[in-house]
Amino acid sequence: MAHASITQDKIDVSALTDLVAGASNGAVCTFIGQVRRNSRGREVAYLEYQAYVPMAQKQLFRIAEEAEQRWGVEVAIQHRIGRMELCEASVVVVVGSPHRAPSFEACRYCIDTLKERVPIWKKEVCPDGSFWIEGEEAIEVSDAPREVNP
Amino acid sequence: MAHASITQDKIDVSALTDLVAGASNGAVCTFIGQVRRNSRGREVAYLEYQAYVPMAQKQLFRIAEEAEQRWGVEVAIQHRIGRMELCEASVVVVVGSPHRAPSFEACRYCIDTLKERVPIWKKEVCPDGSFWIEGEEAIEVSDAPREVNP
Amino acid sequence: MRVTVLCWGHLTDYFGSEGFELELPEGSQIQNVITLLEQREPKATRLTRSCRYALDEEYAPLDTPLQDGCTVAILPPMSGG
Amino acid sequence: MRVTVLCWGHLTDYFGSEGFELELPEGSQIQNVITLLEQREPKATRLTRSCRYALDEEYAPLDTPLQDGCTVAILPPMSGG
Repeated sequence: MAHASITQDKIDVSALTDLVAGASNGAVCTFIGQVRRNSRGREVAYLEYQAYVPMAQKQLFRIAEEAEQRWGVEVAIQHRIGRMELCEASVVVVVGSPHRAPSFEACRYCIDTLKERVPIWKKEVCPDGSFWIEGEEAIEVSDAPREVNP
Repeated sequence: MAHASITQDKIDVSALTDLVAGASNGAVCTFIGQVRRNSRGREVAYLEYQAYVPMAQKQLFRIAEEAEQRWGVEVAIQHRIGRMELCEASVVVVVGSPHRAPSFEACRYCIDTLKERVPIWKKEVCPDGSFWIEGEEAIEVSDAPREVNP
Repeated sequence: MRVTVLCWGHLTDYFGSEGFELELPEGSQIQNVITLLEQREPKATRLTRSCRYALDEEYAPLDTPLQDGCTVAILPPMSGG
Repeated sequence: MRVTVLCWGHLTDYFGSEGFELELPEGSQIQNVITLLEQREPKATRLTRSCRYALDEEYAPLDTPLQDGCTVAILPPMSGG
């Protein structure tokens, strides 16, 4: 049974690992995505992640289940939203399996697919402005007043 | 500067991660090899790892450095020796890099190469006997008296 | 019928991040929501160029028919991970 | 010359795990150590079939010449990880 969740809190890598690192598994592959100081040539102060939470939960869980079935592994994924400082983890994928090759492949599949398919967006807050990151594009956050009800 | 060591103690994954997860890296890929309950159809009680320690240290360090240079990543590897119980980690490889693809590739390289080239051996202690694991072979440990000085 | 519209990323600069309701004629599709939003905010040019859409939390194409009370989500290119 | 010999894995069942010293004629190579061990313990048939060798902590082929005081390590197929 796959584990997948969206959280506001710091991700506890060790607790996530415990979910998939039982004695039937000899291999555990973990991917941590964390806040990097530099992005597209700019210095980053911090990040803010937002999500379409209920849909993101569903999509994360499906990705974890697909990986479990395709590779016969155990998967736990957690994605954090809200504000994150440098070096804090935004996402952690942990895959346990009897042998090592499937743990690497399934872990890579989960993070690659998550980026394509899970409705989560990040805003990079930099000293000289803030930017929505949308795929390959960075769109400067508008200072114009927002119409909440157009 | 790569980090690589042989230890008798429990491996602290979090401490090892801190060595390579600075704010210049957005991706951290970790591989944990841990003691599995089943091996070659047998139940395992515990494992004992032995190493040619000084040579193993050198080889581990070279592998970590090779990976750092080839992929432009930061690598920390620790291999434990002595007796290990089920679910305890025998080896941990952690790779930090700006982007995710090199972290996966370098991590996989390190664990694959370690298995080929680092002089470490494991003995599987099972309820019905003990076995030296040598590559693909398992050789039952002899009960014959040993001649220490042949 | 009434439809709830949600959006994220740079679209919240135009349409807010709280979501809002639209009144639409029976038989409307996701495409009609997009057309309406483009009329209200002509600068929101990426709505059809680069977004995907969801109906009630599942991906759906532009010609998906809508029901009263449903939720349409407009999803810019994602950047999770 | 005197040479220290170390071995691991199933070889310790034959030769112990402590290491030991051998007296060899000048000009000996790693191969001469192996031949000597095979004579002393004919059951140790994997010595040349599947082992690798190290001289002073570096991999070395069978025809590597030895020096007085060096250490020869006989390395069965490894199983780290």
